[in-house]
Amino acid sequence: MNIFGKKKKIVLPVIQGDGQDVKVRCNSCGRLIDYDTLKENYKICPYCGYHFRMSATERISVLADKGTFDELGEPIQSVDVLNFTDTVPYKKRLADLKDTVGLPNAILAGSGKIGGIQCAIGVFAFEFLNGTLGSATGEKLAELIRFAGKNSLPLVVVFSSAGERVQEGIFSLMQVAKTVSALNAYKEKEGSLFISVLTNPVLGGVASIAMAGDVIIAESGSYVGVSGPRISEYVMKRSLPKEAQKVENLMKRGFVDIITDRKGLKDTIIRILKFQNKWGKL
Amino acid sequence: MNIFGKKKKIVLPVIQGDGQDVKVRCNSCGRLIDYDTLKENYKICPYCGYHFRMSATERISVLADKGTFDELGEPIQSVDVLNFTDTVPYKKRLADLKDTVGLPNAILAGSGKIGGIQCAIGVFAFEFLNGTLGSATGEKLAELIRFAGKNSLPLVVVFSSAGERVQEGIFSLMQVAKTVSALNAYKEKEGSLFISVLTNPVLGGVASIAMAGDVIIAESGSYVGVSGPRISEYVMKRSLPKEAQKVENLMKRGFVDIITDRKGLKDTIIRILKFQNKWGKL
Amino acid sequence: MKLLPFEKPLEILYKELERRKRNGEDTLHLEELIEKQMEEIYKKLTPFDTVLVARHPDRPQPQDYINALLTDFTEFHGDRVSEDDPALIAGFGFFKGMPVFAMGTRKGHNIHERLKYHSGMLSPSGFRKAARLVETVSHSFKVPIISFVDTPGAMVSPQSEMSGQVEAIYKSLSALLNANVPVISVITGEGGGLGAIGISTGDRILMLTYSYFAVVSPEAGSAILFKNTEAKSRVASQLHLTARELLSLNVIDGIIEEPLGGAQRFKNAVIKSVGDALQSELETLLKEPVTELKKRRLEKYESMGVFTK
Amino acid sequence: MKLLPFEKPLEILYKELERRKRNGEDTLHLEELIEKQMEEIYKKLTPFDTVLVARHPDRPQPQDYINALLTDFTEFHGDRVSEDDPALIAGFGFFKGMPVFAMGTRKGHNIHERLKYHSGMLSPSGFRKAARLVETVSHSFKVPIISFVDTPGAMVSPQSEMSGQVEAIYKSLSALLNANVPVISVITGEGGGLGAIGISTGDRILMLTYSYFAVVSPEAGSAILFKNTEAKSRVASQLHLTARELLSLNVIDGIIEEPLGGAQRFKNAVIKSVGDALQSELETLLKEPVTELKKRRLEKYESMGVFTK
Ligand SMILES: [Zn+2]
Ligand SMILES: [Zn+2]
Repeated sequence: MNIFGKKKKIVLPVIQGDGQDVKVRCNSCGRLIDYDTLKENYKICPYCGYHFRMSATERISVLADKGTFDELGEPIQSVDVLNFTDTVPYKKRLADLKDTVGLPNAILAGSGKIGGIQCAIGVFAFEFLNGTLGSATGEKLAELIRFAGKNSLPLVVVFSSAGERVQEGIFSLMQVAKTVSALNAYKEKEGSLFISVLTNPVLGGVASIAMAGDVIIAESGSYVGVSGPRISEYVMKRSLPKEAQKVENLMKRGFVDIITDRKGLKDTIIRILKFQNKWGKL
Repeated sequence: MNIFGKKKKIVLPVIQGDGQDVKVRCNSCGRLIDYDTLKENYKICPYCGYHFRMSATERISVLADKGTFDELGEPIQSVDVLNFTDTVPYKKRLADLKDTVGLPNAILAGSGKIGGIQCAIGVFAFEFLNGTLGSATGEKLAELIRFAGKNSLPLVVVFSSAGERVQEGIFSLMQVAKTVSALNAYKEKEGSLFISVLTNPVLGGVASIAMAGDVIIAESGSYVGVSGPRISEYVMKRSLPKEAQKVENLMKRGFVDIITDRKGLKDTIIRILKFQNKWGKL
Repeated sequence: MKLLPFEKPLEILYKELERRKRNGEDTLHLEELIEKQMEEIYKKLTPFDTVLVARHPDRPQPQDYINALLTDFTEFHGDRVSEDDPALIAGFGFFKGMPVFAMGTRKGHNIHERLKYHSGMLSPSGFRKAARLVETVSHSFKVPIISFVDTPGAMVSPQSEMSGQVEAIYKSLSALLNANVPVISVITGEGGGLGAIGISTGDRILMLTYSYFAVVSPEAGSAILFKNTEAKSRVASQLHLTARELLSLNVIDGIIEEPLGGAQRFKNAVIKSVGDALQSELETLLKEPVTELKKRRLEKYESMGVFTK
Repeated sequence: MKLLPFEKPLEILYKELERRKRNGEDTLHLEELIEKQMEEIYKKLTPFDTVLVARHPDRPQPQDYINALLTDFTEFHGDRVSEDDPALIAGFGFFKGMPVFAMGTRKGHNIHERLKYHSGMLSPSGFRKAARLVETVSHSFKVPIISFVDTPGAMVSPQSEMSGQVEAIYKSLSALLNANVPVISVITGEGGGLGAIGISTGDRILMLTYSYFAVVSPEAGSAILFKNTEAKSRVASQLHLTARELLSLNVIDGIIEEPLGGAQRFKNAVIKSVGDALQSELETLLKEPVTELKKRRLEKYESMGVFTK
């Protein structure tokens, strides 16, 4: 389920300082942070530990070994197949995003090394329509999964998504089936390893895909579940306590293997990759 | 866990009437029942529905189509491998059982038809040391499972057991691993179908084996769980409420497919067998 | 029978019909009139009207199809880990003499049943029961799977979130895609989002004329896109959620026609049509080797979606 | 250090040793005496005495072996359906540089820990966590499994019964038998009944000198057979529950020797011995193709038991 209109929370609240200094205000503690400091600190507030959202390219830059990430295949573009208009025509949304975000869809997928180990890597771009699952995004994710299988690579996907993309209607929903089908084929292979990384938030069908992970790692403080607050409120006629979707609670209920803060994430993934014996062998 | 000393509950409380009439008193409602009536009524009290325990041969006679049951292989005898003596030497218990019960161990296993369909059939004999799992019993059950696999037959086992047999120590425990290993091999075969029937009671490792059923049917009012009341009391230092092991509650918790009274049992099994397509084919 | 908002013109006619019947007067002409009027109305249904028909409490629901179309139906219970979800009916029976596995959402025809069955919204234990039984059918029973779907969506509650709703949906969807037997699903009323796809994925998806299948309900879609539910009718149109639209988009495989007036008025006829459609699809599917069937099932789902390079 | 009943003769000597140490007096002779006395005592332990040593709270427990023998140990959590059982520690690490999966019962060295970890008794969620991870290791990670066992038995409570304890034990046992990787288990203290077999079944079962492995605890056995726990010592002897007896019965594959006095007194030495034993067993097991290994594992279990035709 995608939640528009919450742009303030997605885009960093940037405050232009004197001269070339750029400062941002922390969403959680309210203090001003030097933007360069923030970036060097994995976009974690140095005062209170709040995790600012990262763009897909930022994610890749801290996850993949420097200079090793290669994007996969041709770019796949989202299409306004249903001629959908909400407050803005979907066509226009897509055109705008091409200019502002510079991605053809809501996932960045390719091959790269993590701690020296070659992997198939996918990272959801929340900055592209809240990381929602359109046909192009689903196809790219499926392409990545097939690539991982064909090349006997571990599959690492960093999820952040508001769920299905309403503007693509049933085709968005079908991407869940498409990717699960691709995952089934991948998982049938001996030695396949799907490391699923949950960041804030992962919702709807994308959360279902993420739960297919052989290993599930969550960034601390993330929320994962069927639907975001607005839609839950509509369906339940009362609000869903946020606690129910907090990964710390989901870990107690058995659904998450490891929780780590963002700084520890890459090391955790490297360790897990190194725990694996060579593909298909013992 | 076997519970001796409870013979009164196992053996029918038989009251000799005038002449050749034999009457028994119902354990539940206390009324006198004509023994022939009781037998014809699946050993269910005609007044209150109480299910009297059935012997293995009685079970076979109501489960397998008339004249179709063939015992499997050579008889396998229990052995006093640990030179065990509780209130009575185990050797003596075994010798006595041979005379009184007429079975070499606590299971009756063979092939037979149920509703015209050839099956591998096993029935635990509670009258043999409370259906406990000695080496001979475990070996016979494993033999039955292998036989079912080799001959591509559905496997139907009626469980009633107080669990492991303490007098055979670790060998009793190992029978759980043995039979689960045999079941794993059976279950690997496409089209294999293990119908597990829970009767009162099924405890300990035998319950674990029973829970491997592809389909789990329970006779109403049965109790299934880790251990009987005495041992639970010892381990927990307080009594375990019987409700926790009642199959009606276990069904609510998702562990039982179907509950039926004894009269409906054979028909239920026949229906399930007929729901199966020909072995390995579609 | 509860009249839907767009059926209002029928109200006065129905009342007159009742009066005439009470008085033993001739009703033939009036009945014809009603039929004509109804046809006029149903020919012009908007997508949102269709959603309302799909939700009509008197429509046959999955349990009704199962009870009517299968003999010796035997319900199987439980997810083998936590619960038996009453919102999912599942079990075996004989369909035209052939053993099949059937499952479906129980929705309930009255408020009491709706509460008991959560209006057909499955809990994690429901999806896990589906996954478990689909695997057992696929491995042990080797019979076709028929899934009847009528659900507004998956259950959303603190309890369902904490019990792993998203994980359970994955399990069920994955099991259906992996099944080594033919899988046919029929959307008989509502086909809401993840709750629907979690139990409807298969070789054939059939829809009744007045059912819908959508990524979200029109109301939820409106809430997401407009922050209120007032645009529900407009969203319903844009979602392309009707059987006819979805067939033309190649998302579903067939439509089972309901008479103008809807299944709520023609229960037996519609149940029979569903039976006939199932029989015909099954005959086709059973001709093929299962490996071929499964290969094409996966190809179908892996090719879903519209995008450009 | 808590002295066990049969260690009573040492009490006075320990006190004297403490006094001399306080006063800076020579203790060499006394220490030799203590050692001799201890050896005398430990050479004559009854099976029930061994059970008491196995339960000594200061013995190294699975989590201690894992922490000491593995580098970069990373704990994995959860059964993916209901809970993360803290009584089962499970995860990956490097053993002598080689990646392995290790799991073990957390028992606790003090009352606070014991309450938290249920004294090492696994709940259904513990066995399900084991089953899930063993399957993942077997399919995805392809590394050896090392299981450290120290449990009085499986959890018995209304909650554990209602959550399917017997089913969960089956799942875990079945997963270990099916594992396509080498599986070694080490019983470091108590090896109680189903709780132990559910997580110890593998290619090699090793036991420490002062551990036990039995179908039931001596107390429970006595309760079953004599309706009270007074015959526990006699039952302990009859159960053949010591490492030496079980090795001679061919039920286990090796003994890791503890010094006379027990692991509670020689922690580091015993941990080192366990490491050495594991290394040597792993070297042997890794030489064989996994298919061969698994075949022999199953043969081993399928041939267990004593009976006559
Ligand atoms: Zn801050
Ligand atoms: Zn009675």
